[in-house]
Amino acid sequence: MIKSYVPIVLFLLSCGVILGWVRRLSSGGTYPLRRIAALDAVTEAIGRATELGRPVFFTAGIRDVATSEGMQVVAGVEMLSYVAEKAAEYGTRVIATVANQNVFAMTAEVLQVAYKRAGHPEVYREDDIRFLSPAQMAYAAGTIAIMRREKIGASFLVGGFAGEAMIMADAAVETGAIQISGTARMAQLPLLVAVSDYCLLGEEIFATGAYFSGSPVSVGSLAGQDVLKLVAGALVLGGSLLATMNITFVKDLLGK
Amino acid sequence: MSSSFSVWTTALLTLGVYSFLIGYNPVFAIVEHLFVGIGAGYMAAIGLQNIVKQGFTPLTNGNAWLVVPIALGIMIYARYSRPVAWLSRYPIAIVVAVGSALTISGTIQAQFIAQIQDTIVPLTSFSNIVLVVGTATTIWYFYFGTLKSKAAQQSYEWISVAARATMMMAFGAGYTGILAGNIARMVGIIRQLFGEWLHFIK
Amino acid sequence: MTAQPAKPQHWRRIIHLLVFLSMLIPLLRPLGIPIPIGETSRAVYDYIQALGPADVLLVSSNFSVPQAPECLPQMTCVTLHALSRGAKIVVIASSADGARYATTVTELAVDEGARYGTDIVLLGFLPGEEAGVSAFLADVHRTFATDQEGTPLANLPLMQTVHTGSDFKGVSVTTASANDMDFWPRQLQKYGAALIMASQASSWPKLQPYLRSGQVTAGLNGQRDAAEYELLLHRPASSVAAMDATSGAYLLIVALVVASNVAYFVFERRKGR
Amino acid sequence: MKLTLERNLPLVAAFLIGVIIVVAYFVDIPQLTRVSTELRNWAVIITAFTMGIGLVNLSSVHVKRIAAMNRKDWYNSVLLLAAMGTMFVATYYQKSFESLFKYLFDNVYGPLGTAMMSLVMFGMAVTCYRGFKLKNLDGFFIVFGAVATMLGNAPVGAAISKYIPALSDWVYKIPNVAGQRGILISSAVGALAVGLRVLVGLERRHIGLD
Repeated sequence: MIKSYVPIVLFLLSCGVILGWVRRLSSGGTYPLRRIAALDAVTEAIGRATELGRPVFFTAGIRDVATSEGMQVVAGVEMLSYVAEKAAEYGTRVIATVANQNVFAMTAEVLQVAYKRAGHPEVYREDDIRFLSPAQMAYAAGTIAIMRREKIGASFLVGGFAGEAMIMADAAVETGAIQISGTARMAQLPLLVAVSDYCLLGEEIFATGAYFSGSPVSVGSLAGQDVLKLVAGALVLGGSLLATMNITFVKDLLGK
Repeated sequence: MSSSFSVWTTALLTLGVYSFLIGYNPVFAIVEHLFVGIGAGYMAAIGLQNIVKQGFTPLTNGNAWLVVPIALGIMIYARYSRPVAWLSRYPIAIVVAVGSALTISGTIQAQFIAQIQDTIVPLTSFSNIVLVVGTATTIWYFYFGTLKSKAAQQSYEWISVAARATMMMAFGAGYTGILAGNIARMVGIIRQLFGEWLHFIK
Repeated sequence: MTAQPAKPQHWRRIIHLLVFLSMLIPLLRPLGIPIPIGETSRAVYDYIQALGPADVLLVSSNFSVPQAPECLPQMTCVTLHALSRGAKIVVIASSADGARYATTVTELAVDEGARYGTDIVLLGFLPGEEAGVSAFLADVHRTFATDQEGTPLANLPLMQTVHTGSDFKGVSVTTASANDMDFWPRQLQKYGAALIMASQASSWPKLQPYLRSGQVTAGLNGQRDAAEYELLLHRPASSVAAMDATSGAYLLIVALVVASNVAYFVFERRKGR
Repeated sequence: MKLTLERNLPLVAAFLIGVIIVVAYFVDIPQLTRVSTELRNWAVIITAFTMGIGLVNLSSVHVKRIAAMNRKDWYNSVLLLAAMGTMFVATYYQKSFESLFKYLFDNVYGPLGTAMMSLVMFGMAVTCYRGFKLKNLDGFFIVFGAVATMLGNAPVGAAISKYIPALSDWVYKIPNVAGQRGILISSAVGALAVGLRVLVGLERRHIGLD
């Protein structure tokens, strides 16, 4: 009935570590975070767009939420909510394009919450979230056109992208916008790193909530993630050291 | 030069897209609106086919459970009427829940355990050392907490140098891979334009 | 901060033009740079070469229009090569677009003399990605009642020997989807069939871990390996013809990197100091 | 805590569905697997319905533009809506409009996609000139990785030196794999955490709750 115990045990332990840290911070613990340049640049980018009197652009990519890469899009939409909050404080408009219909529904909800929190619920306009279509390149074509037509001042591409990311990022850069991007999709990271002013690498996109809200839930979860990464790195290094001495215990255990 | 209507359509639309390289212009605007329209229409039709094929047809064949997702699907439209707008929370919550369940169950095995296991190799060659150290430092690079002791901070500095070097080489290699695909596509387009359309390439 | 208010960037136009020319010129006037055969395409070739008349190869396609220049020749080469060794072929597709190309390849094979129904069968589109493949490998006849054209599997001689994943000697997946690279090894594990993966070049780095671990027996990397395979089969086609243009484009890109650094170290840094 | 239809129950429903899928992944009970497959199928059906609200948004933006009667580019909005309708009908009733669908797919939709996608090539070339500078260690390593593999990938590399393909192969197999794995493993942790937070209802902005 149970195929293998190792993944289950590891899965439950991981969940336990994360939820344990969330609990710990919720009951008053602290966990100071190091700085991430790309996240520090967010406020700066919104500020610059405001100075230029141009809108801020955001898109969370083409992936659907109901897939195993969906959490990248969720992370992207979460970041959008903080960007929108900040932009509303500055009185700057946010334009978002959306490729996937589920993401569209989410984005609409998230933006309403964000503007309410910023104290400007009246800023929300459904026309500023543009659904284009899940057809990849049609989404890209529509997006680059909107970037140019609206003369955007800052561009955020954070979420789950496919081949269209480069076209959009390059168009934004040529428009003169500051480009902040991020994804955990390995196939797109090389392009985004090369073309953007700032790029959130892999896991960093899942950390935005903790940096912007500082809520115990998101910071606690980040602390739990840190523990798991320390363990993962130690397993790789320690397992290999043991393997060098012909002890393959760790490798065998993981293969079970 | 070709006399086929289809070849001309393809060629002109391709040139229309390329006009963006000069700058945003009315021709590109036309092509862009056409494309967004076609794309949305295509995807809408596929979506409707899905509703019929996976929803209504099996439902009429006796799978009564499908009433639930169909009802949930209709509930999404509650957002247009304020008093019942909360109904649309159900379908979104469920779709996102399916995504998160797929993520958390799939990643631990495929992305976590399998990848760690594959990286455990005896440190008997330069390549293996680079592989192991590169992987471990890259994982540790994403440590988000602050470090208290001076020694820990210094070792993090070194870890981050090794990690960034590894990642950047990976990005360089990845860049090439993406480039290769684009060269192949571009060759295809040039063949289309200068071969099929203008007959310059035999 | 690099961002500035938009102003015409003419150097961009020059680079665009150079990109176009670097590929157009070699296509108009081929240079004929020799194409050495690499280890990767050789490994796939050797695997297919070892197949015999008793073996059935499952060929799956999952790519779309943009990847066709790379993937279609890969799939064509593997299929025709296997048929030439006498092996039998079952063709499926994991996407609607993939099914269009599966049809193309099957028709080509039949044109080249393969007998439909005995040498090759086209089952068509298999929806459901991983779940679909998992169900298919568990019971072929339950997932497909008929082939793509609607002929019942019972009327196709080849399908009488194929019931589960264990009946395939090997599986060749030509894909543009990174997900395929994750789930095919996983699903195929218990059936013991060898896995050949042909991919677009941008997915090649992603395939490396699976090649290293042996879960994927061999793989083809984009147009480059398709060209090498075409040469190995002595039937040079579109991929071989594209190789000079490829070299031209790479040389241009490398030249741009060099030029950019020369410009940076000679002008910008001096200005900055 | 009071269970309300508006606020808590969506989260409870989501949690239960999520747990079923997770358990079915780890534990092999045929009935549960069937339920899990069914639930995933639900997501597909709901997603298909959601398409409608996307289309409402797209259409309303363009209908408003046409209705405003003061825009120079109103004809583009007409074009968009007409193209959407035509493609919808041609795709949905493919059997009746076979040649129209084939024309639109093969000569409009396909080539537009390919042409758009090839813009990546131009962007990449520009980026190589603009961004691949040896300003710092990052720059050095990304340029090294890129140039080594580019020359290794094209026949011209082997023509320059026989060591280039070997170097390129090494970059692909060692540092590339190491970097990818490091990012993959750490982002698996991140995705796990976000997924978990969503599932247990700690993250709920996406359904409009704060």
